Amino acid sequence: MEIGLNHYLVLSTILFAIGLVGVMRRKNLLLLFFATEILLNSVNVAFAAISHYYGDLTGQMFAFFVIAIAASEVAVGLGLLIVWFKRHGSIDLDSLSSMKG
Amino acid sequence: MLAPINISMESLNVLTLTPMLIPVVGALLILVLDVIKGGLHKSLYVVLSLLFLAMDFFSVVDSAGIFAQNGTVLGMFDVMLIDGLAILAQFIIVLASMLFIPLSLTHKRFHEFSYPEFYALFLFMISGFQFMVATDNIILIFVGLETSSLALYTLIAMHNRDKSFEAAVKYFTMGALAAGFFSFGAMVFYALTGSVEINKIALVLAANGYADIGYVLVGVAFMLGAFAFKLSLIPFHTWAPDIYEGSSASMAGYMSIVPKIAAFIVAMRFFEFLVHSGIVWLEVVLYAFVVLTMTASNMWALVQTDVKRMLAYSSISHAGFVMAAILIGTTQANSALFLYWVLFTFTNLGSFSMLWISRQKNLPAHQMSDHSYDKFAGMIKTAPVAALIMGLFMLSLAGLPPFALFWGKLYLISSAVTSGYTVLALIMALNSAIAGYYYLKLIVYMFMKEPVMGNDGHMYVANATLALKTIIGIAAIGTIFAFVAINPLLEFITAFVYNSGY
Amino acid sequence: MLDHILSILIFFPALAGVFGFMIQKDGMRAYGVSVAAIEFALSLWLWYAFDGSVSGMQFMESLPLVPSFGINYTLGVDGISLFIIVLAAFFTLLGIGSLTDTANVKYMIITLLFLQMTMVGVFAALDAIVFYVFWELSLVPMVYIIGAWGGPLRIYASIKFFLYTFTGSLVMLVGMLFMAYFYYQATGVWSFGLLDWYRLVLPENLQLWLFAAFFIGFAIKVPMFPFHTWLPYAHGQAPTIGSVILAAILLKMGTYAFVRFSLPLFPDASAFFMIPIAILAIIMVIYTAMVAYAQKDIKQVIAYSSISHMGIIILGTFALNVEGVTGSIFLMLGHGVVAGALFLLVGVIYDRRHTKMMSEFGGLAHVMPKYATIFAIMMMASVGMPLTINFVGEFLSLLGFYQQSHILTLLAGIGIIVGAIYMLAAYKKVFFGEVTNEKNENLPDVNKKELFALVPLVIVAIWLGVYPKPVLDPINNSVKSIIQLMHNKSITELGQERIPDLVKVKEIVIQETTIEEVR
Amino acid sequence: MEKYLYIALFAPLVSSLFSALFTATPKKMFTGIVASLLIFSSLVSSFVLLMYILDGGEPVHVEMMTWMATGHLYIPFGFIVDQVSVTMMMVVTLVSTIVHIYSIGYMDHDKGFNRFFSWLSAFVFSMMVLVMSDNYAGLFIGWEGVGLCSWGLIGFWFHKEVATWAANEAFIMNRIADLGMLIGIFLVYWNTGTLQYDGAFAAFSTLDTATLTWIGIFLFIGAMGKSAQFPLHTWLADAMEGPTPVSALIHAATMVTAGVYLVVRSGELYDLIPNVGLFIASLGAFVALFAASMALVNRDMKRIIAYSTLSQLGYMFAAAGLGAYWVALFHLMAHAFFKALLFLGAGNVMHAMHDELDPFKMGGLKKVMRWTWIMMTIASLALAGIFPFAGFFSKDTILEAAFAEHHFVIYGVLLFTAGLTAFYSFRLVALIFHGEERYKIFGIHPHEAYRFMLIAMSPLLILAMIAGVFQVPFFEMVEEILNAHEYHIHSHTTLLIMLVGTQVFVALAILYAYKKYASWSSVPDGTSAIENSFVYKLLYNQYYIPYFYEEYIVKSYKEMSEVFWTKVDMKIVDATVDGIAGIIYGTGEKTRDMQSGNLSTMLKWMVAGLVGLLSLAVVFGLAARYSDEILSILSALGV
Repeated sequence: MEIGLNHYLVLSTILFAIGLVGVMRRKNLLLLFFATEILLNSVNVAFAAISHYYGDLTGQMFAFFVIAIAASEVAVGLGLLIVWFKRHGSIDLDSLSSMKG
Repeated sequence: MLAPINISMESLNVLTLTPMLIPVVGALLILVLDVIKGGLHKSLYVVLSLLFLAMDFFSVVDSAGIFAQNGTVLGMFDVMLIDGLAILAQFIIVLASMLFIPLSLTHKRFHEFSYPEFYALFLFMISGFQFMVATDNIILIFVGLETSSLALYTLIAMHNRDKSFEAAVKYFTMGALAAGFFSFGAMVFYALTGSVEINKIALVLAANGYADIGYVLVGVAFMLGAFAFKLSLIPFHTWAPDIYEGSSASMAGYMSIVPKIAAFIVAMRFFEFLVHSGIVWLEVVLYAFVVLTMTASNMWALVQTDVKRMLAYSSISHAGFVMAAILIGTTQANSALFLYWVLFTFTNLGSFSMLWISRQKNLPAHQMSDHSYDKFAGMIKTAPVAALIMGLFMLSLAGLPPFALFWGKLYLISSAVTSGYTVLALIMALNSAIAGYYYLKLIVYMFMKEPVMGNDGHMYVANATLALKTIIGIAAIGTIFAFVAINPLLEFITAFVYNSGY
Repeated sequence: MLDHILSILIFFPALAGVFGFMIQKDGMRAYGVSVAAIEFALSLWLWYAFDGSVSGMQFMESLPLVPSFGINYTLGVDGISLFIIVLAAFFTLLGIGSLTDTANVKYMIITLLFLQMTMVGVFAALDAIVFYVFWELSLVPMVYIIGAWGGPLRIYASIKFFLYTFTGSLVMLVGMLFMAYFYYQATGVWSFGLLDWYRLVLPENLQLWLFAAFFIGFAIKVPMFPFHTWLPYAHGQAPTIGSVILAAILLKMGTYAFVRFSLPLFPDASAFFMIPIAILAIIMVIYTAMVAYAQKDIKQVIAYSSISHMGIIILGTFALNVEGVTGSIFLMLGHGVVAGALFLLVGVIYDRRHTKMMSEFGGLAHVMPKYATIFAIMMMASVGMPLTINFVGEFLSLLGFYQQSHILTLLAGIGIIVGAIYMLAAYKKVFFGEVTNEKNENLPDVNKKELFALVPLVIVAIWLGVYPKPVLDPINNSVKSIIQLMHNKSITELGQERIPDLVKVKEIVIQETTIEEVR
Repeated sequence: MEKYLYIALFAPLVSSLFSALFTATPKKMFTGIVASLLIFSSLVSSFVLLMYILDGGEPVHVEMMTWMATGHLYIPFGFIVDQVSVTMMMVVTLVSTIVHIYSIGYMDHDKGFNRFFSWLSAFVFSMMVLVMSDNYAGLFIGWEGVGLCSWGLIGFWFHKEVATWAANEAFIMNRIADLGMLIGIFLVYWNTGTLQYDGAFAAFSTLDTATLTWIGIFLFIGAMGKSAQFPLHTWLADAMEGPTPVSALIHAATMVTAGVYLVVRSGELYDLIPNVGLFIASLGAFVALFAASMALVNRDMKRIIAYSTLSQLGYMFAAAGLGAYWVALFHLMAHAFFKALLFLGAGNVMHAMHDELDPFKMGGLKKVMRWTWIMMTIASLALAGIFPFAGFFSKDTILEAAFAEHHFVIYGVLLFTAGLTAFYSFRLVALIFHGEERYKIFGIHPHEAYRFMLIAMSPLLILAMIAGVFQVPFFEMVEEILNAHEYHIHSHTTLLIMLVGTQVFVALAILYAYKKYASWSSVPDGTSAIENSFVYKLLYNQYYIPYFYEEYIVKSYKEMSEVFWTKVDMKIVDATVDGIAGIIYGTGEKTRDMQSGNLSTMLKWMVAGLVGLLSLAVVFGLAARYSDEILSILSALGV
């Protein structure tokens, strides 16, 4: 059968949902970051598909920017994560709850 | 085989980029300097950043002049959009940054300030904000947003205490999630309209008369989520208190002002046409956001024991207060937003700087946190001038006339009244009353309680230097004599907002 | 100089207060007294220069503040505000002069000077926002006085005082913004100028809503039942000087605002709400008088008694005729003098015994005859003995309201009975009988400093009771113009019926108050 | 003439202020003397004015200055001396002069000597204002002024609990009446537009009866308070705690008669509303009997006299109510003389008996106090209305008036009361001056009062004897303004029978009193049968009215105040306010742990928020898409 735009969109939505679930469920910082990556990439899929559907490059441009940003995010994120691990020897989310109320 | 594209330089209109580029150049220069000769004193970097920010400021003034003559200017493939909002926002951003950067000239050593990277990142962040406000292209907004945010995360982390790292991580993670929301929302609109430029999106949607409203709303929902995070609207606010507590007082103060105004501009650009296109849903949701944010955060601020955390919640509620302007969406409301934010800048700058100069390296026994209330007990006896100034800022935040923030509240509430949001106006008024309590609480501690044993009042100015005192002085004067400035300010703002069609 | 006398009256004390920071502690008292004396002299000059036969505003000043939003710094006095300003200056002088030894007296005096600025400002302002600014600002020094020099519960009391009034006045602010907006709709320009607003004739339902909005702000300040509970705490905890100023001047802001805003702006609403408000006022009069009778603390007695008297003032104000309104304004002055004096008197024994419990005293008339005499005079003034200042006010207020409702006036009149009951009972407890408590056996009688404050008050209380004319006439003229204005503005037949038409005083209606229809 | 008016009016004020200068200092004899002289000068000028008026001179009317003027209201300090007020002035100044002089002796040993004279003269001043004012407001000034002074004088010995209590009671009870008075004044103003007597009276005739009735009632309520008419009478008996001269001046001669004066003054009003007049008369008659009955058994010398005063006031009101204003006024005058005499005599006795008041503990005093005995006997005869003393002329005229007006019930009551009056008066005289010297048991050595006190009293003695001769000239004087007419019983025989009958009846009562008490030997100890009889108890406890007031009004007022304060004000009104604040704060406390500080919770909140928005969006989207269907469904449902 012919794979149309909607399939891509549905796929990206599913991916996004997965990402959301991961964000909520994950207790490990690293995996949490993966989940956020999934979020962004799900959007990328959709952008690519839509831009092909409309036949203009904007969507792909956006996708590229998203990729770049995701990369830099990872850079910053991992940096923070490492420092935290150095200081506490754990990357468990529950270890960072010194501030509340 | 693509045909060669040739673009005339004029159509590019590169000059529109100058305000954003100046800080970037400055940042690079600082980095280069450090490479050439390391270990220079922080004052050099501070002055350099000030210098570049000043240039930035003047270039904004210049573009303001251009705008005043021949209206909105487009540039760089019509990606850049220099209209009144952009200029006003840039004014606030640059001005606030200029006022905040000297706060790093503290008496005590905080080692983040000794890194040139700090200042570089600071300048990058500013350019990011400027990009954010100076375009209606979602891509560029996204890029600017992330640039600034990533820089901000790092700056927070550089404060280099456990709490600041925790804060950075929290902020970062939630920021990432928000970025996901933003991009997905953008995707939806792109799918609906095939464009990523807000005004085009508006046109297309209007053209097909919001045919598939359901999808529009989905997109709006995601966008709203992203902005709500940036503007710390409940329930997306949860990062704010922790981040404020974790980061240094100066950084916290900065965060309470600059990122939010940027986000407000984008929100204004984005929601204005939706609000005016009469989508009931959006009105309801925004109304809920405004009321919920104002009220709930006020209630939480009541029960705080740490002044900084209290101020965090208070600035959340201020954000909700100002969000009302977006909801109302008249010219008066939008002007009120800017007026409010300018005055809020001065007041909040002052109060956070006061916390900043009273920052000790290590806590005495009776004090459970950096700026717990009891730290300020009996301040009037030990450090009267400081107490008076702090009290002044508190009164201003509470909206007591004739201090700065009163006029902002006045104009904003008036705009609500003018456009028929009576109940909203009343809720806003009553919230100011609730807020009065926790601002007064600090005053009570400062003026009506006895000082703790062995408190010679030095600790209130432990961190003070001439620079900090100057900043506080400026803030105080701005707060007291605001009423002189209101009229010109109002006329200026109204003109700009009106001419850019909001 | 006379052109700007009001600005001078407002800002001279504030300026002096700022300079006060530079003065050494021991010199502060003298400084404060001299500043207050100058201020008082200026206010007397104002009175002297004031033309009592004119009903309009005098010594008007105007300065654009936020012209694009219609906010101007406009000042002016008429017969209604003039005397309260004088009274404010008078009491600040007496208060500072009779200030007993307090902890860091320097801050106290500076605070008092700032308080004076706000008080004068409120009564001189003719622009809603300027009025609001001073109105709110007056909270701050008072809160500081209560909270820093007050009794054990001082912080609770001061916070309650602040939040309560603050909340009310914010609602009032919304009302003001509405008013300005309607003016904008009607004329196309923003304005918060009171005299501009006077020209506005609002449709009835709007009047009702706006009246309610303003009412909340004013009623809490007065304070009217059931918004009165902050007052006993504030008085009970405040230091003597605080209570004196609070009772003598600050409470008058509310009643003054009723006359200045509610009546002329919303004549029909005033007529509409007359009966409900009168009932509230009667509850204030009788209920609080009974509560006062149950008090154990002499200061609380007087605190509740002020609420009771404010009830009569409200009643007179909403008589909506010349007799009543004039009477209520005069009673503002009267109650100011008398309640102020009574609080000073309580302060006298408090300084000596550091208790205000009536059970601690008894038979003081034996040991402190002078004190007992002055107290008796003031008490009799407070229960409205003829030839004392209060009687004139109460008589006129009740007389005025009698035209509107017989039975309600009869009920309100019960006030003169219950008022006598709690006052005489308290006096009996404190002054009569044998000296039971040996701590009281050799209390010193009133000293010079206290007499400095008390004797002038006694003189005023009797002088204005015997010969109120010099004060009554200017008030009367201004009130006439306000009533006429209300009558001309009223659009409902209820208003027409309840607000008398003083045709004969047409010629003194000032041109600010010419009527134009809103369309 | 005006300068006499001013002297008469202000001499007392001057004297009061003068004595007030020395209140803080120990006793100064000259304050008493100066005060007496000033009051005397006031008396002289009043006399001059009286003569002037008697010569048919025009009433003296002055307006000193404006008091209150606002709106249409105009109240001056205006004073008028006409036939009525000059009579009152004479009575007031005369009695007060005598009382002043008497007091020099009576207050001899009191450390509040100067203060006493200050208060006393202040009272005279207020009384003069009351009677001389030419408008109701001015009258009210005096009205309240005398109330104030009586407060100060009843509670003069403020170390005595009872005295201060009585003072407050008197003040408050008068306040209750004053409210009525005030309302009356308001009615007069809003209906006639003025408070001046002449203006108001002129306007009255144009008003409808209902209004006039209300005015009459409210003004009379005021009168009831001052003249201690039922049910506001209890304060008068308690007021006897004050020094005796005060009782003589205030609570016998002058202040209590202010009510009568008011009614007489407003005669033109009450002429228009005879019903109210009748009510007043009946009440007066009732009070006359009521008070007399209480006087029968009382064992407190001063209280007995007080009740007799009350009863005589009843007579006056009866007369005034029947429109016989001049009679009322005449009886007022005569009564002032002999009652003051009686009180001052009682004062002597008290001095002699070291403030013992129970006549049963006296007896046989006529040996040591001959002059006092004579004076009090004559005063009692006058009071009883025996020919040719003052009481006969005034009182019998009242009876005649009642008879002539065909109000026979009132007549009968008054007649019977006359008998009672005679009885209790002479019961007192007999117990005090005759019989065994019971006081010896208590080891008291009585002595006659100072000579000059007796001399001071002598004018009263003379007047009590001969005042009757003034009846005709007095009538001729006052008939000019009061619509006075002589009351002639048509047939001469009836009149004769009446007079003789009355005299005989009264004489019998006197004899009975003497027979019963002149030879009294023991001090009753509450055991005898009569003392335990119901009627005795009822009378002795003043019909339990004070008890009733105490139990059911004073107490309940106290309790209600307590409730209002502790329950309503604290528990309801204040608690609500604090409650609202508490709710806001509490909500903050409860919900603050939404901020758990745990990152994944925060993320969950964000997602939750998003989901919420999305679901809303879906709902709205569907609603928008299927709006037509929804509308049709709704219309089908009839919404």
